[in-house]
Amino acid sequence: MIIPCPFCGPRDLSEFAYCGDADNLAARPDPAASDQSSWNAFVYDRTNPAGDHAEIWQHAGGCRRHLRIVRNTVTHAISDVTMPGAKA
Amino acid sequence: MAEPFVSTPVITDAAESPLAGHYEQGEFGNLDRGARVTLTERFALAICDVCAWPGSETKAANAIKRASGASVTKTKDAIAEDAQAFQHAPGRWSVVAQNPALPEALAKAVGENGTVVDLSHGRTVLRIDGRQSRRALSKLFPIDFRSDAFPLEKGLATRHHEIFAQIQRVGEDAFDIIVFRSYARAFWHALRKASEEVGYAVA
Amino acid sequence: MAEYSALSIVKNALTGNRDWKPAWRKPEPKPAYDVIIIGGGGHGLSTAYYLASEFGIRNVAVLEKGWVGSGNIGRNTTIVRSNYLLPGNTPFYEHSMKLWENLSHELNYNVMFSQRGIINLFHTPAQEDDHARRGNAMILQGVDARFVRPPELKRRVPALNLSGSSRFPVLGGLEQPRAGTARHDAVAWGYARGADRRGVDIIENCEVTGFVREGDQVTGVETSRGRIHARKVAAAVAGSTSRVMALAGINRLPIESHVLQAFVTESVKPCLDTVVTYGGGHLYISQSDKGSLVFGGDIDGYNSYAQRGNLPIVEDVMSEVLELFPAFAKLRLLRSWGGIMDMSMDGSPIIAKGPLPGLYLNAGWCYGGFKATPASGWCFAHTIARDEPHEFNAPFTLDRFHRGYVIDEKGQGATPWKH
Amino acid sequence: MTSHRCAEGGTAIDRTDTVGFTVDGRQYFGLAGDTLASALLANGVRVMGRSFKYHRPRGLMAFGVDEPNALFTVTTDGVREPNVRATEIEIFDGLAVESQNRWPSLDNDLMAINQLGGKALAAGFYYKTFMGPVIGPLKGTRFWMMCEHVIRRAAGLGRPGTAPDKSRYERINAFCDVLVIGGGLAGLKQAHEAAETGRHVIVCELEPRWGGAADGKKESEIRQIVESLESRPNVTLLTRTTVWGWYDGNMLAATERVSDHLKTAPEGAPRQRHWVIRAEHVALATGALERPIVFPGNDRPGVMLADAGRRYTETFGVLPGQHLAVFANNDSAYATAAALRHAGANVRAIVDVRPEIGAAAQRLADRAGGALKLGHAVVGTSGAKGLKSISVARYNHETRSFSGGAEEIETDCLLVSGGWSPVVHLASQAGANPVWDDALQAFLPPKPDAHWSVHGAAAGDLDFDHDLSPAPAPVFEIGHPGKAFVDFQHDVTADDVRLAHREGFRSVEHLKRYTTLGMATDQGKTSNVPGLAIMADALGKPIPDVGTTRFRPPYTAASLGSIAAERYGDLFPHRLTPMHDWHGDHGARMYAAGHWERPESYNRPGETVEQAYVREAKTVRSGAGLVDVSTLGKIDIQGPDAADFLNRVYTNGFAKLPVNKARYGLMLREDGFAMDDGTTWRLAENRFLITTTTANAGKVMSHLELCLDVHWPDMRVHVTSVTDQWAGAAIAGPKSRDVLAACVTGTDVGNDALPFMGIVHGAVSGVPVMICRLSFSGELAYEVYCGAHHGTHVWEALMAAGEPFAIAPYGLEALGTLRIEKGHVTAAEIDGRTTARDLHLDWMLSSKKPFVGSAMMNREGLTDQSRWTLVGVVSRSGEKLHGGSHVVAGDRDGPGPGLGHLTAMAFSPEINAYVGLALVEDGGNRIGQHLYATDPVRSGTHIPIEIVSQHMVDPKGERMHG
Ligand SMILES: Cc1cc2nc3c(=O)[nH]c(=O)nc-3n(C[C@H](O)[C@H](O)[C@H](O)COP(=O)(O)OP(=O)(O)OC[C@H]3O[C@@H](n4cnc5c(N)ncnc54)[C@H](O)[C@@H]3O)c2cc1C
Ligand SMILES: NC(=O)c1ccc[n+]([C@@H]2O[C@H](COP(=O)([O-])OP(=O)(O)OC[C@H]3O[C@@H](n4cnc5c(N)ncnc54)[C@H](O)[C@@H]3O)[C@@H](O)[C@H]2O)c1
Ligand SMILES: Cc1cc2nc3c(=O)[nH]c(=O)nc-3n(C[C@H](O)[C@H](O)[C@H](O)COP(=O)(O)O)c2cc1C
Ligand SMILES: [Zn+2]
Repeated sequence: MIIPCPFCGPRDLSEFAYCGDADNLAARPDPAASDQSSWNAFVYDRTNPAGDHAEIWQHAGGCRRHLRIVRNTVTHAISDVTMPGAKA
Repeated sequence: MAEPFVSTPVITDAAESPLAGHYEQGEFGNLDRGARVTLTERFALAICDVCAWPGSETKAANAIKRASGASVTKTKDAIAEDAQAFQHAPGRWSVVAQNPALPEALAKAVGENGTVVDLSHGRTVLRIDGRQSRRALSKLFPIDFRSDAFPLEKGLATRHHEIFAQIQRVGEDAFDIIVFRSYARAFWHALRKASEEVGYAVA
Repeated sequence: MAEYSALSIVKNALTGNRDWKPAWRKPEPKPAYDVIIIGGGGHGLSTAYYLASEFGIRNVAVLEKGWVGSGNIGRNTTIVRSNYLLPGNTPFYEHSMKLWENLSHELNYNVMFSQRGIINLFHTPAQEDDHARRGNAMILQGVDARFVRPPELKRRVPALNLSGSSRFPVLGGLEQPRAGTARHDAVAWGYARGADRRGVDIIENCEVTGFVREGDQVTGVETSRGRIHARKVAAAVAGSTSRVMALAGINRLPIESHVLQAFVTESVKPCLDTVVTYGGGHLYISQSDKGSLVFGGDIDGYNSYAQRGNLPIVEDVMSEVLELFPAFAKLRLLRSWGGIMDMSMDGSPIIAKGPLPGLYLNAGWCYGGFKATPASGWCFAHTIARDEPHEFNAPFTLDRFHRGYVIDEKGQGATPWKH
Repeated sequence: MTSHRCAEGGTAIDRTDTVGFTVDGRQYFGLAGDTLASALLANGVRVMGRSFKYHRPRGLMAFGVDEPNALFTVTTDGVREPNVRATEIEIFDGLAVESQNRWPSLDNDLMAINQLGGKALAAGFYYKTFMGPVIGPLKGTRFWMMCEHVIRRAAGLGRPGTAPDKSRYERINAFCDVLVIGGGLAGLKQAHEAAETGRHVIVCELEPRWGGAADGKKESEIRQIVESLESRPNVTLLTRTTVWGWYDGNMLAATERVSDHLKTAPEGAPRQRHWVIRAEHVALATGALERPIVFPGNDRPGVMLADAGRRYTETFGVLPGQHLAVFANNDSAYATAAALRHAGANVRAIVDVRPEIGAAAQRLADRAGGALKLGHAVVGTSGAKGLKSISVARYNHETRSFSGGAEEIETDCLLVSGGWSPVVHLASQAGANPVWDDALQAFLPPKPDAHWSVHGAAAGDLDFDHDLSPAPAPVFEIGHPGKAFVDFQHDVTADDVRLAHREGFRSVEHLKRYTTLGMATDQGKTSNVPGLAIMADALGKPIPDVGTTRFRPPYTAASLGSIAAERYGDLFPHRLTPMHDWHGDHGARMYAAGHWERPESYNRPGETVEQAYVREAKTVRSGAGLVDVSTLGKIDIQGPDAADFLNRVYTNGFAKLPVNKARYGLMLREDGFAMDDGTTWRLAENRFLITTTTANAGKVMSHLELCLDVHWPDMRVHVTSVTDQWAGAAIAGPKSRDVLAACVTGTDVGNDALPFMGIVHGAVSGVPVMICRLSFSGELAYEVYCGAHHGTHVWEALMAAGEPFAIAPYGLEALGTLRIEKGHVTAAEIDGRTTARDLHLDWMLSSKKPFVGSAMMNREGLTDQSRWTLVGVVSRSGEKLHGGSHVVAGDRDGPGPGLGHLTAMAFSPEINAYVGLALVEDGGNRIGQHLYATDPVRSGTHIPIEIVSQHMVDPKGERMHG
């Protein structure tokens, strides 16, 4: 697999570390206010779709930034890559 | 005075290269067509990581230019006579210079626009030069070394054997490879082995 | 249907093998069953078998979307062991081991369970302690375990690199002598035949596409071959768990699907008589009766339903094989493939009633469910028949994650790709 | 033995250069350029292998990678490489090969007795037997395992060795605009076209030569294209390079056989090179493979694929036989017949199942001479170890009926052509199914997209010369009584396929697994299509409804060595601390800790490890010791939000930590379990240095980066790994302050200037250092950090300053002893399953702020009273404790259930006993209990222990605060 890092350009899979479901990570509950069930869901429950899946990968052997990648879990085709937190 | 941890200049008398005892000069490998690459350790340089706050990237690039002489911009890497700089992550540059005062100069120049970390002791710079340098490097890194993809002055971050490394193209056929100090000796052996096919000189 | 035996083989050979019958029937689905099992993999088939043989429930259908054994049961590295660390796991896997030991007889099908032992190598004093800890846990729970030291390793695994020149020199290994390998396809076929002989309908090319519900209660399934009703519906679809449960409106589960690759070399004469695992990385290797080295390593490490992997893992795994066996460098990789693992959040399985009334779930096997096949089916059948778990599968609940009773052999937390 | 070499011809051979080689020790001669196959053929050798199951004698069937029979073991420098196809071994002087799967010799193989098993050994018989008795000594798995022992020895092909392979392998990465796979005419033309546009092209051809299957007349055209390609800087040409895997994103794997064909490899060159190629576009020009027809007796040596016969003649000047017959269902074999006649062979007959043929074929038949038997089929063969004659009968392929008697035709070589199968393997590896073409009776590649294209024969473009038609008659099997083989290597017969059908194994995938059809070293290159055609026939379904089995990498088997490349052997990814050489020079035994190498203990002559660490630990408790802590993970954290950030990731508070002070911190995972611990040093208002355990450095760094990138992108914090920047030496012991006082300049190190957890900056021997007073050992202790290049300099200065105080270096073992005595935790206790409370670190859980893990750490499973918590243990018998022992209540005979386990142990010089740390069920309430530490799996010890507080030495911390 080759992942097009928005900063580094297309790079080998071997440079990247998987960090899990992006939509789930984005839904980290408010630590102070939140109820237990949303925390439970955040930590343990996944949608795990067959098809397009938004996920976070760290370009650990590159710019070390975390990327939000939309990748098809059936074909492995990548349709979108963005860099969360990157200011335009 | 600069913050104490900003700078620990390399004091040559007290310093020891990680390749000490493993840096044998001469020519090696398949010398049928001579030594077609030259390997060098560039020891005791000042090496810094500069990281701009979002929105201050241009200012940080200018600061690097002022402090080191390497005229980087927000998008372009640079090599100057005795300094070189490249962006290896968004808003994040590696700056390498002969000048031991580089960390402090950078800290001053960058100011509130970002942060500076001195890595002079933490990194080892190895240079490979020669017509066959791309071939040797291709054995070590999954990186496209063709000129369109990797023009002169460009630098990038990658890894070798799961261990972080940076590469900058510093000449037509020359590349600087920056590796962790702790990994330098193992990498040096790998680099030499990769160069045997084309014959190499250790300068 | 005829018993299999040496005699029946000779008799049939004399008639040109013309009288053999299908190993299992190819029935049309009936409109309704007492129990429908979704998934004709090892666990689905063994569940059906034990429902019929142990719990007297014979009006059962196994629905398989492709052909029997097309899933992970047909693509694993065939290692059977019960060398677990944590108390929640050991009784279950040991129960499985006991069922394995008599399985060929029980099924009248040679599943070729070969108790050639598994040796988990260790390479540092800290790892040695970890292995001792696991071995001691096994012995205290009545499971066989012993330490093997380099002189014995040299004798038993002559190709192993014991020179001390490797990155992580071998200090020794923890052996479970009763562990071993089994012929994976035969396990699926044997259970299929066994279940079929007890009246279970095994229906291939029948994909479940939806659930029939009355309120919350699940009362049947929609399939590519029409609607089928059932009093109870049990899912044992391994890597497809999330997809199938989503059809029942369960959209989030403590499971991710990941691809695991496996590899075989060309056949060669015997050169590895036991199963060996590497402690300096992640590798398990044995030699099939046919002569191929069969091995695997880590999962590829990202969600996937593709049944095929990527190159970096191939390279990693080969380098680990050679780290242990530098003599195998000239052996050749014949084939590589992938399977979809249902990786759970703690690396341990789920065999439970629910999550809806009338629905039962068997999942979360990660890359270790082949060895569990007998006990998984047995416990799942128990849970379906009695509507409560057996004590062996009592820890494998679905709510253990939220409650914090995780069974985390690797101590990795909720990062399924690291289990 | 007569030579079968023609008087002239042979594009690959050098007739002036004779090469000697041995097979099973017997000397043969061939010509430079020969393959083992062509050389043996020229020597008149017919039996070149034995089949897997029945050990039937087998001859050469194919020309290239599709060869199923002629497999040999090549031995180089004592290292064996089994199962190499004779068609791929290029001979050189001194080559030594061995035949396989036979005993005592290839010609006389006693194992051929298996054939007597006949129908009893049909597909899958072993599932039905060998189960053994249900009771008695052979119950369970015993009987099977006895049988298995014998079966395993009979199975397998070549014998591997145990000597480590010393060959060199390497990996190389490549990038190109167009990768052309296959250097036949189609591939070469494609490469040329792409190269003309200036694109960077790589061409891979698995054979040693360019040109593929093109016949001799195309020689000059091929040479011209190759020369033109060679002259271009934008083209890379690779022969002996097999592209075997096509992975996501047009990433391809190939193996270049760099020096297999040479007597000795050039300096610096590997045996094989693993290419990883990323291509913008892949042009597939892999050609087509001819397939055989299944008929009784089809496996007799001398039965060969027709085009192989032509290629042996044209390429190597070797005739596959003197008196040939051809058996075909299509036109292509007619050209072969004519070509062989031209080369001097006598063509006895052309047998074709088709009742009539076109004019072009007819012309070639006339040229070939011999009887043209249209509407006929070969129904049998004879000859002991090589073909002597064939039986031919009149055959109607539409009704599949035979008529008339069989006619015997004497022939020593039958060339068979059952049509062509385009090589669709690579294109289908990603899972796209090939598409059946009724006219060509073949599977064609799936539909290409912008990233790849397919050309020439691989695309079904079988534009044979002479206006021949590419369409064969749909005949795969001649259904006449007799053993007719489908998969030659695995001895799968047409009857086996039908048996599988009868027993319900009807899916092609079931067929494959039940009969092992297509699972041999050739992966069914010649057998898959005939096999599935026979199954389709049994099912009464068209072939496309039956489909093919799945194609998988590698296309042809690739050596494990090449794929691992340089990543095993002597190139370890070691990480070494700055003082590494010093440790080695001073007797340290090194310990592999992940990538790092660390000193375990500094053994003096005659000392055991235990004696060394006990001495070292005593030195620390009584005087001063020095330990290398450079491997600790170190992370620089800067920015206006740094303190707030640390507050969020650590369980305890950092906002109020004064500058030049350090604090011990604990991190949890999101699920509430403990993740890592370390100290955090505040260097400036907005700047911290945190340390992590060696093992978790990368994990913590990534965790912090994830938090900043994904969870809190607005925080102004930068994190940078500085692990390598700083050499760290921890000096510990009551004399440690005196040692520092003796060598540190520029700062006071007294209790007031440098209190517990204080930080100062100074110099040692002219080199700047930063010193933090903290203690892992429980003694008065300091960590001295300096620039890594100065590490040895400072270390030596500290040792020199310590000499009057009898300072000694200490290693991990002593460090472990000290921390155990003190009850400090490490990765053995923070093992991913423990909570802060389990480790008595709940005092660090701030209740004033949320932090990572705070929302999850109070769930019932994490606070359950029965959880295992940290305690100390002391051996009551004086016996040595063992890490990994379990804690039990009962004696040896009735230990009872495990109550926990020892995470660490050491001999404590302070307590003068073996002590340990343990995680024990409800540990807090067991202090003072007398239990046992049992280690049945290893030492067999069962040692009485007392459970004590984990703080075994100086529980109040007076020493380190002193
Ligand atoms: C490469 C690899 C190596 C492994 N190695 C080992 C090992 O050495 N030891 C070990 O113990 N375990 C191992 N495992 C794990 C083990 O194979 C699995 O855990 C186990 O087989 C899973 O259970 P199963 O057999 O029921 O799954 P499967 O065989 O996958 O069965 C699930 C079935 O459900 C069917 N299905 C899915 N969706 C539907 C639907 N909608 N309708 C109808 N049917 C459906 C699928 O087609 C499939 O046949 C390995 C797995 C892999 C992939
Ligand atoms: N009987 C005949 O006369 C006959 C038979 C077949 C083809 N042909 C002729 O050959 C021409 C076909 O040319 P073509 O170029 O399509 O096919 P080709 O068979 O000539 O060339 C394909 C080449 O690809 C190579 N190859 C296959 N897989 C490979 C891999 N994975 N990696 C590297 N190399 C690989 C093969 O070794 C072969 O050399 C047609 O014009 C046809 O007329 C003639
Ligand atoms: C234990 C085991 C041994 C195998 N041995 C062989 C073998 O000798 N030859 C072969 O071609 N494939 C072998 N395979 C691989 C199968 O051909 C097949 O690739 C695998 O079962 C996955 O199926 P798939 O490739 O059709 O998806 C083996 C598989 C397993 C699980
Ligand atoms: Zn990047």
